[in-house]
Amino acid sequence: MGVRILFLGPLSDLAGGSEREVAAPLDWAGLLDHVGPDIAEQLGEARVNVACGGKVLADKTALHAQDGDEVALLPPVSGG
Amino acid sequence: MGVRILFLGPLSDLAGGSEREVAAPLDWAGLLDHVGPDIAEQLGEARVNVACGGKVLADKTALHAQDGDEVALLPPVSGG
Amino acid sequence: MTLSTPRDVRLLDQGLSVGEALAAFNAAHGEAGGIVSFLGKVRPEGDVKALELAHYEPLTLPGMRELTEEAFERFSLDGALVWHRVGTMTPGDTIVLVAAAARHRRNAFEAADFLMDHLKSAAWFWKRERRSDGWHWIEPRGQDHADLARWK
Amino acid sequence: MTLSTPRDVRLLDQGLSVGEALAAFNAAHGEAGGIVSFLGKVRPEGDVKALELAHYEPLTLPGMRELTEEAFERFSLDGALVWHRVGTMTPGDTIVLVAAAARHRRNAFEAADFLMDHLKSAAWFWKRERRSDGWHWIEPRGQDHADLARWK
Repeated sequence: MGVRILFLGPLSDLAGGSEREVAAPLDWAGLLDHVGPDIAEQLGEARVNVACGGKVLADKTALHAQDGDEVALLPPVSGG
Repeated sequence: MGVRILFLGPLSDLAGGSEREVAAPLDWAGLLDHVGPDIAEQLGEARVNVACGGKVLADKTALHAQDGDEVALLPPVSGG
Repeated sequence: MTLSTPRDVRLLDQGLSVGEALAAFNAAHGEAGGIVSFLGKVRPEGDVKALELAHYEPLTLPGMRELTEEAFERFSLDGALVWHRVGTMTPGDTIVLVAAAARHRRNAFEAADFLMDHLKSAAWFWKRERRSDGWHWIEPRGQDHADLARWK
Repeated sequence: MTLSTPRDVRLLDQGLSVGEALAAFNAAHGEAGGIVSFLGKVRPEGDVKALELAHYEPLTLPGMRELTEEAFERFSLDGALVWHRVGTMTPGDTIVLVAAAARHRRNAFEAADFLMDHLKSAAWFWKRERRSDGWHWIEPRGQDHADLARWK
């Protein structure tokens, strides 16, 4: 199954798609590596959040996604 | 026709009715005289207004109602 | 239901259909970004059996129209609905329905709030309640005047 | 229309009947003294042809529920309705409908205002607009964050 990475909002344009499947496990370094430099730069910003298994991570650099997990990359929200 | 005096809100209880017809013309002294001491005391309060001909008087003591005029005695409003 | 646009100000001597009124207001102001409404009802409180609102025709409605005009200019409204009941009501009945349509939501919120504060404390209404021991006139509330002072 | 009471929180992927929803909310909260509603619509602005709201299922709806819960406690609400559209909308379509029922009108006003400020700047939605030259993601607005700071 691996780990599914979801690119929300404008990140999907940068990623060229709204999701991608990668091998488990996935940590912060692995994530930055997989998404490429443009998105990695975005992920470095404090206002970009990461959720794993439906929970926003308090410390995204502590990411540790297991087989079957969904990792969502959450840029700043732009309002309802 | 004379002058019609209207007693609004709680003043109608004090007056024992919601309106009364008096002879024209009617000035402030005449009004106080007609309504009796209880209502005259109320009228002395700044927060009790008087309208004549559908307009609230800026200075109620300048009342000068003519034949056919309606004089409304307006206690403090109690909210919609 | 047909509304007068952009301002619809009414004194009503019987109940009103809130859903219909707001649907009509919404339809009449399709281009407004935000619409805020306030609906006030008679609260079932203590042993209050009925509430009566007295008004003075030559002042009450013109006063509501002036107030609506003031809200219109102050908050750059696209539309306003200001409806107030008079006569006798029982708990659960609608007393007042106000709606404000504006380009920006803050203006719509403030306009509805402004209209309500003024209707509650500066409009020509006198209220009495029927309790088990008879009718009682309601005194003006200090809170109402504090509410009004917010807009000075 | 049947509402869940006292809280009804929904993500909707198609249009909604505002009049019906507010009539049902009003009927469900017959004992509340005041009900404030906010209706937000897509504004016909510039050459915006369509607006799309993306969300993230596992976060967006739970976030709206938590927000509603917070408003409930903070403003002593009797009832709340928090409905938000997702997907593609065109000018004039409803984006959001919020209603708050409370004993006192100030609480109902503040709760609706609070809910809207948070939905606009702290809920998990991403917005883009289609203009004549294609789709454009909307950046967060500074004003939204200022609005949010009012409640800290």
